[in-house]
Amino acid sequence: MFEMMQRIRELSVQSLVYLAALLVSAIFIWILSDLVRGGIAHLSWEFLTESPRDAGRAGGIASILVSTILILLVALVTAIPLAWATAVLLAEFIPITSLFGKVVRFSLYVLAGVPSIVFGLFGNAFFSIYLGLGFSILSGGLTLACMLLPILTATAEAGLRAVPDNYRLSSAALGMTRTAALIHLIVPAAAPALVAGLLIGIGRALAETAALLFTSGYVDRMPGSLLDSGRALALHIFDLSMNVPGGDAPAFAAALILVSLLLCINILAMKLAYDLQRRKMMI
Amino acid sequence: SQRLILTGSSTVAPLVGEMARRFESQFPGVRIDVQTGGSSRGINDVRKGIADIGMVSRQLKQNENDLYAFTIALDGISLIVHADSPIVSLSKTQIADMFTGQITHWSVVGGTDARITVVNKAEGRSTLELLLDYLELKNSEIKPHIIIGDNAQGIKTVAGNRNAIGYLSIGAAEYEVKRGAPIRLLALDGVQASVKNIHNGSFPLSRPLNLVTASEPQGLIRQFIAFAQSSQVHDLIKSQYFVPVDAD
Amino acid sequence: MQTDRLLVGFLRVGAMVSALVMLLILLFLLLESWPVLSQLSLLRFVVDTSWHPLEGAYNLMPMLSGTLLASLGALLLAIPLGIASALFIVFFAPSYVASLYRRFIELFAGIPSVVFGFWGLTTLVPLIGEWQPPGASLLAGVTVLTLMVLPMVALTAYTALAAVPEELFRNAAALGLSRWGMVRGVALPAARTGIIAGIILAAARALGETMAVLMVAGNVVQYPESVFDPIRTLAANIALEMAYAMGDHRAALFVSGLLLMALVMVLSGMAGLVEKQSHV
Amino acid sequence: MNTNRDAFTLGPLESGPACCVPQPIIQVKNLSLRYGDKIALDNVTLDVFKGCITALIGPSGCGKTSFLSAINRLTDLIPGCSINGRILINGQDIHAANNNVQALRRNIGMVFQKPTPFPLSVRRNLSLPLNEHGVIKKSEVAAIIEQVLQDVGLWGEVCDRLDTPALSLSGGQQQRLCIARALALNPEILLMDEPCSALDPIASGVVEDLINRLQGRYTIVIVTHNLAQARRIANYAAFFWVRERTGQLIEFGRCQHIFESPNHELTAAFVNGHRG
Amino acid sequence: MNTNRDAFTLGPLESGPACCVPQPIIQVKNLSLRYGDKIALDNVTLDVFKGCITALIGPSGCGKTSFLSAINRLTDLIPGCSINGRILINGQDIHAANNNVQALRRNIGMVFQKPTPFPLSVRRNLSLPLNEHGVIKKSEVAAIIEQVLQDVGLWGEVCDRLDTPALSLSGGQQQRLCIARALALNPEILLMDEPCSALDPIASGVVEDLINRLQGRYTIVIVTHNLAQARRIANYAAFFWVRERTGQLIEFGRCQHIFESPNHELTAAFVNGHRG
Ligand SMILES: Nc1ncnc2c1ncn2[C@@H]1O[C@H](COP(=O)(O)OP(=O)(O)OP(=O)(O)O)[C@@H](O)[C@H]1O
Ligand SMILES: Nc1ncnc2c1ncn2[C@@H]1O[C@H](COP(=O)(O)OP(=O)(O)OP(=O)(O)O)[C@@H](O)[C@H]1O
Ligand SMILES: [Mg+2]
Ligand SMILES: [Mg+2]
Repeated sequence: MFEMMQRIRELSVQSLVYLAALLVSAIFIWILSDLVRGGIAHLSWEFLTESPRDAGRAGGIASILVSTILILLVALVTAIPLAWATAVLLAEFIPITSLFGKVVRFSLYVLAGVPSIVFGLFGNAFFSIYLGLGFSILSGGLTLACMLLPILTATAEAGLRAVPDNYRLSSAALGMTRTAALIHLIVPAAAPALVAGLLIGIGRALAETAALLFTSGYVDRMPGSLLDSGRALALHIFDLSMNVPGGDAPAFAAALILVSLLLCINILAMKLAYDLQRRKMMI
Repeated sequence: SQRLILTGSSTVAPLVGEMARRFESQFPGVRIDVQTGGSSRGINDVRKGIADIGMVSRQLKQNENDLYAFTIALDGISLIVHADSPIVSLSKTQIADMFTGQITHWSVVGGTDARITVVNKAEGRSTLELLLDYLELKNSEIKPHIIIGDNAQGIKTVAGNRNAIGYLSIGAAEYEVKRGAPIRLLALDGVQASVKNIHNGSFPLSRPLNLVTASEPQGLIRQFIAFAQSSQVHDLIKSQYFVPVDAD
Repeated sequence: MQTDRLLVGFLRVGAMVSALVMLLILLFLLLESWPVLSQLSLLRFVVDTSWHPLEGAYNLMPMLSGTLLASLGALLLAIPLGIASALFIVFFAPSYVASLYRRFIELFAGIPSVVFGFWGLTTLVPLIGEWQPPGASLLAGVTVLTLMVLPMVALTAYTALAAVPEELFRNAAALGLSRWGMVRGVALPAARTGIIAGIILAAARALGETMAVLMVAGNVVQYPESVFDPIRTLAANIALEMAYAMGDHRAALFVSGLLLMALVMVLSGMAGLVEKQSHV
Repeated sequence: MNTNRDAFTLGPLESGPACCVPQPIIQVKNLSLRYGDKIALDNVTLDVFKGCITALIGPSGCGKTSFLSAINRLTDLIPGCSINGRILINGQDIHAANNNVQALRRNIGMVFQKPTPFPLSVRRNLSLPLNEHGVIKKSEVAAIIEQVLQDVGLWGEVCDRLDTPALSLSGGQQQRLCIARALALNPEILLMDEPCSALDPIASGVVEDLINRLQGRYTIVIVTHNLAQARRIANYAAFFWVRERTGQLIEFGRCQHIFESPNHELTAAFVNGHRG
Repeated sequence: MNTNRDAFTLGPLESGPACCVPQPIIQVKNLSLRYGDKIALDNVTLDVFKGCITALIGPSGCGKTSFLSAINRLTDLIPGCSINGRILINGQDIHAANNNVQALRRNIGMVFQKPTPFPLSVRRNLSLPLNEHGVIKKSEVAAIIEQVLQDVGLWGEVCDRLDTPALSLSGGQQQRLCIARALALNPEILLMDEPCSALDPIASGVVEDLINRLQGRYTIVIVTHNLAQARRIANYAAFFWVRERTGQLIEFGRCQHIFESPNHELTAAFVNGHRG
């Protein structure tokens, strides 16, 4: 009797879980297939190499891709040194209990939760208007940099902390300075984690729309300098679908490209994580 | 190299963007940035000197006559419904009643017995201001069911909903109808919403598309405005379903 | 020693700048919203007739309720589905299906909100509209938000479950516990903190999500009477009106930004409490 | 399997039979165990006698833990782990098709090196497995909990804080709680994998005493690195060794025999501390 | 500290002095060590004699590792760890203000329980610390590398694959590499924390032989759980015990004395396997 009930319980739980997984997969496959169906016809080599014409209905997304990459570069070049310096300090040099560490960690923790639209507000007020950068790739990139800070710091700190303590102890026991240990042992050992975090950050930046709405602007032309306005890919999709009659097909195609880009990044990150695991197994 | 910055109406921006592209190809070394953000932003930016030229999709108001306006094209606002709707024409009062929630069902105006879905635009848009002017209403009196930001969203919303009524630029609407979108432009007080009727001035809900400047235009600014008003760009205006102004 | 000290000095400066960003954001939000905050009493944001900033009405409450309702709805759907997904990966699926499914979820965690919004706009809204017009509604918003936070809930729950020490499972198995007994009795309690932290993260994401909701939720400022009524969220409000806003209108939008921040900070505080509790 | 609980509470623990009977309860026949390609145990044949304490000794990596896990089929959980040979418990093949793994494991308690109470309250730690095995009545559960906590000598220490988290107990208490958790299911056999080695000397002594007291009532198979401990508590000892990365059973016999006059020179070297 | 490298290569390792001199090189005076509030070691006073092997024995958690770490100030790295008392090396206080930690640690090699080669090539494992201490000339580095690998008996095994990752070596080879790495800096003192316990029996034997051969040339302090091993290799033994969660030094003396006629009954119980 009891065993019977237990079997029934096991079975029903199992079917519920399978059902949920099936449902989730089905919906996501539905979305993906919609994207592919809507966009595949519009995809071509020209779509990648031409700049948009007729508000994006015709032409391609070359200038959009260039702007996107420029925004990304600005963001990374600004965020990486700050984030990794912070992470190294937090993970290697100050005890968990230090007040300074707590303050930095807390402020990054809050920063991580700030909605992207609020970053957009801030970027507009601070970079575009207060610093006078206007609607430009520079303001957009700097706004994104603020957004990436907590992600990059957190992943890097976790990566550094995951480096086995015995590297630190044995290098110290050999009379090496901490700087030397950091440069020769710890950072190389954490490198896959750092890069994986970087890829996550890039993925996040590529997907971002709301923060760029009021900072990097809408201009869909090939940017001539960092002070030009440039439209990011995600924003292009938004604009095509919301503001351009007849923009659906290119929007689908652009979405398809964006998703494929993110997929590549995802696969790369996964491969890194895999290598990391293998390396761990060897230790 | 020289640079011009234009900001303002999202209705005008795509058109001016195309004009700018052609202008640049004729004058190498000139760079023209076109930003959208709405008519009021165009006015604001020009006043603050952030932009050289503002794009405004309506007549200048009383308190704005410190600015210089140059009409480059005409546009009308049409009310639109789904193509399956039996309605072809509405009067000004019927529209006002629908938008204020006094008429809630299509049956009242001769349609099916279904609830009306009123599609309105977000605060600050010039199409909204124009419609409010025409209906003599305040935005707070309108009881919308959906609020949208820009034109295409309005078309999508109405095309996807048999019982919706919305409004948008006639140019955009006609373009979509040609492309096969299931929407219909409603006649207003019996006057058909069409480019022709805007052209001849009989359609009540029409507006000029203006470029505005803070001072008498000089140099490159003047060159560009002249270019935008010249017949060299009529094909662009027509391809966007706006109405060139040179007729008279 | 010398190099060590130099490096630490360098790093400290970096960390200081990182920490200052948060302050800077708060400062500028306050600065920009100051015109309205200093002129109007805070009460105006609660008791005004509605949100018509051009007519001097600044009530944020309908949008606050819209934000909360949409997020709550999304969480209600995403939590069971997300946790079930995580359980599927860790306990129920054969290993290759599990890793496939996990990659799948990871891929979806990275998909931009615009794409979800776009899909919602072209597929979901018309679908709901067929059934209960107008289609753009709280329901559409909740659905799109669910899709967005579900991968997050699933992945954090997965991480928490995977971090449960193997020994606990071996112990449970050695006691002859059934699979569900193991999951409910051991795995879920052991992973509780991680799962809750993930849910809080997801909540913050849902509250702040802008573009997807903007595209599908209808954006009417009102208290919805049913799930088929349209709503406007605080974040969507900013994105919708910011471009056209000037003067007090703009300042009022920054006030909604502040309100959003406050919500997120409350959530962070809650997450902190959860963390503390776990250290018993 | 003895599911009759009355048979269990036959008086205070101390009154159990004093020693063990030389009647096999676990019969391991030609057991080989591999992890993927790696052979962890090669052709082990061994009888474990009812009510006795059998100690498994040998250097690290010789397959002692693997041997224990094979007995209660915990190896099923390890991907890539495969088993050849037969294991009979009370004459019944544990891999027989009609054998219920859950019931098998209920009958074989297991205690691990690291104390691993579940992250639940003390009480819930004990009631969870009971509930899972169909003992649901509140009063019955409470009675069993008190009984087993008494048996492991923990009742006096925790009876007033049954609802505090089990993780707040000290290491030795946690380990005894784990033993109690295994005892609560009223098993015949107890497998212990270095139950004292993660504990400080005093806690370790307490647990050792407890194991001594359990002798006779349960059949105990214990892995220990501490030869002195094996000598102190076990009736039988099995010596494993690793040759060419493969674990093998070198010698099995009465404890005294293994420690004082082993047949095999490797055993002699090991128990005298010359090797390993 | 002896930084003159010539003094180091005074011929093959086997020809070193046969035994140790009873002259203290490390003097530990009233050392107490705490982690936050927890006192891990209480008032330990002990002299380590030059060239001798001193074994630290005692149950788990009695503070043996902590004691070792205090000697080369590795405890500095542990947040919350504080030290009272004095430690003199060659008569000089290691905490003296003018004492350079890096130089101190160069003079005191340390080998850990788990082999901890860096994830670099075999060669780089040895050259990195050398470079860091200013030995940069290629030929000099190469000579030292060959020398120390010879000393630990690894040269024959790895001379043709110096550029393969050190992690691809076997556990015993890794441990010997770690010892070589410590020796490369030409220290006076070697601290070893259970250097054999993570190795299989055969590798363990090889490392033990190596330690034996190092005797006389270096002063060695070794922690081991293996009493037989301590007996085999050590000249002196220090017995630690844990009382009320605090580690204490119970007895220190010549190895034979500690194992055969200890003064303290706890020591007797421990070395005879009755406790711990
Ligand atoms: N899950 C596994 N996958 C692969 N190999 C394993 C696994 N578990 C154990 N092994 C290997 O099998 C051999 C026997 O392991 P086992 O844990 O049974 O040894 P042990 O005698 O218990 O050692 P110890 O005294 O260190 O606990 C070892 O060489 C080990 O590396
Ligand atoms: N970093 C630390 N923080 C807090 N307590 C610690 C720390 N390291 C060790 N301890 C505690 O100090 C005591 C002594 O630890 P230590 O590692 O020195 O013992 P040990 O004799 O080396 O034990 P084992 O034989 O298990 O290695 C132990 O109770 C341990 O829990
Ligand atoms: Mg084991
Ligand atoms: Mg230790």
